[in-house]
Amino acid sequence: MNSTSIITVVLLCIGVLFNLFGCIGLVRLPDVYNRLQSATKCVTLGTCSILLSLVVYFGFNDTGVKSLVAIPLLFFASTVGAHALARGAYYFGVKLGEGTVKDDYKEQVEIEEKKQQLHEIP
Amino acid sequence: MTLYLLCFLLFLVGLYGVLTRRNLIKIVIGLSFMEFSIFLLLVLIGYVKGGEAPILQPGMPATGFVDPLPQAMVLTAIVIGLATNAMLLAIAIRLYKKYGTFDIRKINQLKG
Amino acid sequence: MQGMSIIVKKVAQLLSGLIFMYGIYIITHGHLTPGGGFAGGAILAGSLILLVLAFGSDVMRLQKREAGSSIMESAAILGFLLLAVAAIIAGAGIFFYNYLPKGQLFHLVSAGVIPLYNIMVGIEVAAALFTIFLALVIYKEELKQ
Amino acid sequence: MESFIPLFVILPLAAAFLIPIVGKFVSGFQMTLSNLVFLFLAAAGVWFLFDSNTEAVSYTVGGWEPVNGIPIAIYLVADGLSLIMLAIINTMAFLSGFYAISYLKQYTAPDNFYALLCLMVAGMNGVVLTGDLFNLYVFLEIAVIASYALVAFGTGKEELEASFKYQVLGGIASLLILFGVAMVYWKTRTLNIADAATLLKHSHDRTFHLFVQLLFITGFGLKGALIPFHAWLPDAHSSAPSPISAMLSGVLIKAIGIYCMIRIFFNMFILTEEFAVILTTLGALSMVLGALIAMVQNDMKRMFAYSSISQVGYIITGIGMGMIILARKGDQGIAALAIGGGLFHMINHAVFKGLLFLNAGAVEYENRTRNLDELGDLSTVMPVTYGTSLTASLSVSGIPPFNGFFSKLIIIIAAIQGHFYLLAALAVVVSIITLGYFLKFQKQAFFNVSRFFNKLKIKEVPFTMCFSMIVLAILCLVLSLLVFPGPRDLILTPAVEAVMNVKEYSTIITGI
Amino acid sequence: MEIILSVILIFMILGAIFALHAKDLLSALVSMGIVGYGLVICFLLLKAPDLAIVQIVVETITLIIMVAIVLDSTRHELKEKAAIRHDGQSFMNTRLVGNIFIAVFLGLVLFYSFRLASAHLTEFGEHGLRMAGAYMEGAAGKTGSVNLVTGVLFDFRGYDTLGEATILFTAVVGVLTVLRLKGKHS
Amino acid sequence: MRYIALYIVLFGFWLLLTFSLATDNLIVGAVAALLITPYFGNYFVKDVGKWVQPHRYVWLVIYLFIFTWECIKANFDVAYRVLHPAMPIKPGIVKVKLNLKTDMARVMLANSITMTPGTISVDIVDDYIYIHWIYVSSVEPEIYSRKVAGRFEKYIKMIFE
Amino acid sequence: MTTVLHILLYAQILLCFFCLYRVVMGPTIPDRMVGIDIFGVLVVGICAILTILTGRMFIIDIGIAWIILSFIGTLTMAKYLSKKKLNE
Amino acid sequence: MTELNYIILLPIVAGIILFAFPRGTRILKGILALMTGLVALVFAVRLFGWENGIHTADLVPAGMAAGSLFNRMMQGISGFCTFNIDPLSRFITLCTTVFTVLITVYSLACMKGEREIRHFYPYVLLTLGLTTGAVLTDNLLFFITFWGILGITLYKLIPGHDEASSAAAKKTLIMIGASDGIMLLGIGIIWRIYGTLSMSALDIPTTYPVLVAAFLTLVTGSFTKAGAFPFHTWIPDYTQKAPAASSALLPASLDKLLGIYFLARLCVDMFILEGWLVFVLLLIGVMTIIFAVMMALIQHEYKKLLGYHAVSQVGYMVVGLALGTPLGIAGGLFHMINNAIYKSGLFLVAGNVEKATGKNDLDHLGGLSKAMPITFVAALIFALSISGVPPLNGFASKWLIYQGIIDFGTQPGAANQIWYIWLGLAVLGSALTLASFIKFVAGIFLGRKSKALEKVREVSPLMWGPGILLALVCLVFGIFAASWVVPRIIMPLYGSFGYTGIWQSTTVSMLILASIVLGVLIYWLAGVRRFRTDEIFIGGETTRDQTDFPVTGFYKTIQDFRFFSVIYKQAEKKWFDIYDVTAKIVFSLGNLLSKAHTGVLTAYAIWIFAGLVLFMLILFQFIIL
Ligand code: NA
Ligand code: NA
Repeated sequence: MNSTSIITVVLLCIGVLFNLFGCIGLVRLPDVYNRLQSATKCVTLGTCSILLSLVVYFGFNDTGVKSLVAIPLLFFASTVGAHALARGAYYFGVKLGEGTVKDDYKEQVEIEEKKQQLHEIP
Repeated sequence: MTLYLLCFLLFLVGLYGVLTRRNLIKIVIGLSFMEFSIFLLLVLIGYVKGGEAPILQPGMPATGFVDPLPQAMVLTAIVIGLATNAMLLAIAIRLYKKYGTFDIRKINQLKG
Repeated sequence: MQGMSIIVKKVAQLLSGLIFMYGIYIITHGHLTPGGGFAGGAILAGSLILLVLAFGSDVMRLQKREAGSSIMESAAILGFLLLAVAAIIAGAGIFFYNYLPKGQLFHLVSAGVIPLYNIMVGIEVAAALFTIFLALVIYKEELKQ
Repeated sequence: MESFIPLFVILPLAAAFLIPIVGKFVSGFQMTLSNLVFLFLAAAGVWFLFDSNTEAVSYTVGGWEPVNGIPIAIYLVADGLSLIMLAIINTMAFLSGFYAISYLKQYTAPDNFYALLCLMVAGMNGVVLTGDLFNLYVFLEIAVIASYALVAFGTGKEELEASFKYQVLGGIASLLILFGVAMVYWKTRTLNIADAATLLKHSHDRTFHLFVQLLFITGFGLKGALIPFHAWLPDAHSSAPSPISAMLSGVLIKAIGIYCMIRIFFNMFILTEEFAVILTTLGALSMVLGALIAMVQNDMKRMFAYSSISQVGYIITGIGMGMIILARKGDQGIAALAIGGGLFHMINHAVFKGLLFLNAGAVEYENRTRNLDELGDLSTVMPVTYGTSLTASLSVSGIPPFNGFFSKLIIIIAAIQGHFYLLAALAVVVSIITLGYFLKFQKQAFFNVSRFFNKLKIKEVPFTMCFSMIVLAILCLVLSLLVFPGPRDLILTPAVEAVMNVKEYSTIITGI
Repeated sequence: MEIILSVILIFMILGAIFALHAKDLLSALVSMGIVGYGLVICFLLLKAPDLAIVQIVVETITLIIMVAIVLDSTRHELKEKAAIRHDGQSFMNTRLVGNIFIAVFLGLVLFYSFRLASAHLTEFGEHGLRMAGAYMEGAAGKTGSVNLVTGVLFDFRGYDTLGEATILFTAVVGVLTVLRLKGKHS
Repeated sequence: MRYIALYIVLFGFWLLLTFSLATDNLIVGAVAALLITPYFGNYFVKDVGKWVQPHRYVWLVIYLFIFTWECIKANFDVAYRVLHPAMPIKPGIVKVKLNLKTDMARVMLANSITMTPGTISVDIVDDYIYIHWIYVSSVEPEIYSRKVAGRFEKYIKMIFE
Repeated sequence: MTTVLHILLYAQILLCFFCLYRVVMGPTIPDRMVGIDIFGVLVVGICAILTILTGRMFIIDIGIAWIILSFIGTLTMAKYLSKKKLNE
Repeated sequence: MTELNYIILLPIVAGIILFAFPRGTRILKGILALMTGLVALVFAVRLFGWENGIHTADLVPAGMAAGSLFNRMMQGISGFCTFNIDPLSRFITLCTTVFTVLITVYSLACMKGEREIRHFYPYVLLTLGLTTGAVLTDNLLFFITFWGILGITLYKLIPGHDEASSAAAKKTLIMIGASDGIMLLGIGIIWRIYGTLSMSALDIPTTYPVLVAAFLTLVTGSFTKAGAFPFHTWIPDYTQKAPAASSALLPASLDKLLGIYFLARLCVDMFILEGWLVFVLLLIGVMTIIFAVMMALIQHEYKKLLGYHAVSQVGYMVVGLALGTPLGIAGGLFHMINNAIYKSGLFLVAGNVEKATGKNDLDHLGGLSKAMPITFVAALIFALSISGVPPLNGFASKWLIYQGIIDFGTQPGAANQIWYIWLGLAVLGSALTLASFIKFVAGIFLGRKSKALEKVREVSPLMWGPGILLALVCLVFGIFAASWVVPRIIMPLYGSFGYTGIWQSTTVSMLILASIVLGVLIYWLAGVRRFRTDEIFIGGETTRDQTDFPVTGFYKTIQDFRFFSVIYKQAEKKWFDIYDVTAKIVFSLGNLLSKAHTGVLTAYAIWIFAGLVLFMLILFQFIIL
């Protein structure tokens, strides 16, 4: 066990742990938006951590670089995915869960849908 | 043996879907599961304990791989499955447009 | 088909080219790493599909594109067949004979005809999947009219 | 000959790939190219069939020689059986393709039609040529996927419904076949049919054999529409455009159903009696039930489709009887007679059922209906269609001097010789029922006074359609000659030998 | 190895059962995606990276197409259903009980037969190479391809691959054929 | 201009992926990038002129550190909420006015927000960004605007505008 | 080290069951989509761990492919979710 | 071999060539056909000079390269190409050609105005060639081939332009084709057991079930062709709808000749019948006689009536041949030729009447004797002949048969012991025949003439010529039966027999007389009641005009007899028609199966796996249990 291995394992453990948190959130939280909150953040970060461990483990060779490349890709993919899902869910009609304190988006969506209906008539 | 049996169980689940579901799309899904199980069966057959993925790497001994032939077969079969699915779905969507439903009990003009 | 939100559009702008490049990487390295024509081709199609999803069908003037991609597909698979037939004509007189020099292992240009096959298959798969996707989209747009 | 074999696949494939490219710019390209290709291949197929110097040959794709006596390449094998299939497939393809030149005027997108037809032919040629299990599966899929699309070519409600059912049931069949291939690979670790045969010979794993054989029989039985695996066929074959129905009923179910069964059960597995009995039972069941259901049909193409089930039953019965006799180590001569009868009927069925579907297409082309109750009195206005359809009807019903009579005769005689009296009686009974419904068809379509249509507008169909029908009608007569020793020895006997002589098949491939 | 594979297989089977019983199609599709991805993990663990990558792309593309079709087609129905909180009360429709019974019976027999048939075949992980042995023996030298699967796919069995590509081509022509708005001139 | 930028990006990406300077590899990469540049150039980001200004990269590095820190915080935040038996959440969607002008910057901000504690950007409409917040600590727009978006806005402005 | 990696790998695989749970239990369709999206990301992690475990570098390629396709898949699902009408 | 070529091949080849002639050359085709027929006739006469024996045709053309495909094929065919020239085949061949020529002549005139049967002459020629081929060949396979093709010509000789006639055509070909198929079974069995298909070489005992089965299948073919119970039902339909020329050519003459020829071959040459088989055959024979004539009694349409008689008469032949004694065989064969003569004559007469009046229902006819005297005379002769009135030929042959039955009764055996039943029924049949022919003649030629028939004139000589010729033959054969016809023509067929003693017997004379008296009595008894009710439905005709005439009430009276009424009602429902019964069964089975195809995909998928699992259960049974 040299230091590289140790760092690798630590990063891996952190990654898996975050993933675990994310997954618990996925299961426990009450509505889709909250689940997105937990899942996107934790799992993305956990996976980034795992990928980082690869960089550490392999060093600056093709695998390491590829892992490095994968991190921003994953970042964009999951954030945009989360955004699109949240927006889609809202338009799909999933209401915010119980205990919601504020919903500014509602009026905007209503405007949007009215526009659609107007568009539809001609 | 357990693995093979589980794999076959997946086949049976797909079969169950094909035999009991009445929705076109679900039938397609059931067929896909049957496909999956056969792919998996082939790969299981070709697996060698302790074998490496059949890709050489510089400095690695060129032996001790798992069987590449089932993998080639499954690869082909996956693409075939994709093609079949695409056809099925194209027909399904047209059927939906014509009949307004995915229910196979309502799509039975042809009988007798 | 309409496009998606600005966030998706911008990220698609950034990523689609890279994804396409990744597809090419998978295709051309088919004989060195996993993947090859089929996987790579599907990724190519994925990058195109991403564009269509993000920007909507109007952007790409789909009717024409669809025809173009299907021609592309035919040409690619014809190329594949010709590569195989070329073995009869140019090579040892045997269908599917690997008649080009094998080159050095682990090098990008090696394995004789295999990379060429991979490229042809890659183009074919990309065009095929994209065509199937577009066909469904266009079909619905035509229906709407 | 040897170097010619791959062309049977290459040419139609190339045509299929070219059509979407060039067809967009050159009108009429699709018909010209594909028909030329079919004509060339048909001529080649028939030439090889008649060339008495031809021996069974194999072609090694990729040129990979066996390693330690294990064949590793994909082999293309052209023995007597394959050659017969090639001749039928390509001849029917040409005639259907030529017929379609006029017929397709009612449809849009002829490019797609011909491309798919070429693909289907390429697939079938591939299936009958290959000596490799997995390759067989692949080419089989080409053929069936093309046929799925062609069934739906009209894109009407019924076409789509039929195509969907066809696809799902066909998909099940493909899966079962793939499953079977996987099992064989599991056991033998090879995909080469000949190689697998030598390995399976030494295995006494009875349950394995039964299971795999059942998988194959269900899979190929589905493709070949044996009862109870038949339900897709009436829908699919009646909904397809008529030239395609002719291809499906005439060729496809044989190339990917019966041919594959023969190839696999005779040349790969050890024949067991119990299994042969099951196959024969299936054949007899199809024969009887198919005919009974055909009797009550009012849609003529549906009637023909059920009739196909029944006729396939004949073929399978003949072959199954041969199998039983071989498995019992009975008289080789009788087995040869039974198998020969089955194969002969297979050839004949391609011709007359193809012709019947083309007739139905001609009738539908002019009358816009397939319902027998709405048709009538066409014998005077459509003489060519009438004459050819009568020929085909009589032929399928086993009336001399047409070819169907002789093949049924051989099957019946073989059944009696092999002490299968019940089968012989069933064959006769079904033949009578067949006559019944085909004469019903004749009566309803060509004689009854039609109350629905003004027959002044109805005229004979265009030349290309007539041409194909006439050629097939002539073939109905000419193929009777196959019953006589000269032509029989040249064409049928090599096929029967190819089926029965298991060792020779592996010799062709492994060279041992 | 066996254990974790079994676990994934159970995962897949559960997903599959749910996919078949899901109330709405989209859920069924998503579950199908889950099962497909489970298959990818199996491929990865079984040392079949080529398959893994192809399965990912194919699964995703299939999912995309299916979602495009299903959501577009059944959107109205979906929206109504989304409002009702479905708690899986009775996916056993009484009409289906007969079919289900038959299916289960058939399944049992098939399962038993498969067990019997595979009883004397090689166990998981054992392998007697025959055809593949020849492929692997100095295969890289023979084909020049480091990836043996690609070597098999494009060289030893290039003919298969031609067929495979042709099938995709056929499917495309088929889809374009089927999706013509007008099949017949009026 | 953007074509060249795209070409460079693609080629760089290729080199990263293959991580080899062999001649054949370079040639293939160059050719591949050349082939796809014309096609994807249409869809590539527009104002690539900014890419050559080095100060942006400095800000980028700084931003990255801050961002990473926020990310980690976000994770612990989520972990806390998830693991807490009572699940202390108070979700809602808030509307925040954007000070950023270019689309690219707005998108980057949105993405950053998504990855930071307790927030997901749901949509950008006109000059407003809608954010789902797992714990709406305040209903005052001023406060939550700062809380949610303010952390990154200036860095992103420096980098992308 | 190998043992740890194996444990982590198995742990990561077991995490997939959470996603399965979400996919099965729903209750809404977007919930299920979230489940599969997260599942995709988890598998990238699996790929990465396997890369280390087996020392076969190409497995990370699969991971990248997965990121890309999971992204496209999620976008598709989301897009069709948010559409108002049949043929927009 | 020239004769054989000319008799068999020439008509076939000429027929095929005539197919190519364009429309509108009907007369030309007719003349060519007639010439061909005449040539064949000449050669048929020449064939008489041949010696008995098996002739093998060598089809391999001279100068053909050995080993070529065609050569090998021809050699193969030659192996089957054997011809059995014996008195019977020579005689039948001659009769065939004669009838064909006569009917060709007739049709030249008759077919003119009718809606033409396309390719009538080509089919007539084909029929000729094929019939002679079937008669002359010794090989069962060749025989069955010719026999089968004849079904097609039969089918094509009905116009089929309306529902009923196309239905009749269909029924005909189905029944003929069915019999053809059934015969294949017998041929197969013979081949399996004896290894030969040469009819002359066979001498098969009917002791084993398989052999009996072979016999029964072959006899089925013969019965169907000739029209014996229960396979006769196509004949009335056919004769009702076909033109008179077609009816006269096929069901009346050529098919009878061929069918009975084959029956003779079967019963006499190929098989040795067991006692019980004889019994069965006799039973079938008398049933045919009685059933058919009973049906004939109630017919309106004279062509259909003739059709039933054509069936009824077959019963006598079957009885004769079943007896198996030389006397019986001779009687049967003699009756065969006589029947062909008068029955085709009757159809020609019917054709004349139809041609002249355009009507085919007895109810609409009457009183034509003045207008069509020649036809009337011919009809009278034929009618008397068929009813067995001396001194006509029908009498002569029936007499022989009665003699045969009595003779048969002298031998031991179950069937023999009840000879009087056979005899009685045969006589009763004869009486009923007479009764119905009184109706026929009276209905057409006697009685009051309706106004619609005022303009009816005698038909052209070409049309009545053949009839008169046949009538003359009837007379000649009747008058010179004992002195010339039987010894010179019939006896050579199957050897001479001693009928002296019995021949002169008063018993037979009394029986003949009794049958005549009985017949007149039946007619009178039924006729005087002049019973009329509203219309009945037979054969699709529902309209009748209101002429009041004894004939019209006649069958109604019969029908109303309590016992008969039940049977007739069932007959109207076609319960005795094997064709309809079978069709009903087949259709109900088919409908049942068809309903199972519900169009639901799931069901289909379940079938597949149910099939698979069923086979698994069957195959794995030993392991599971
Ligand atoms: Na040959
Ligand atoms: Na004899």
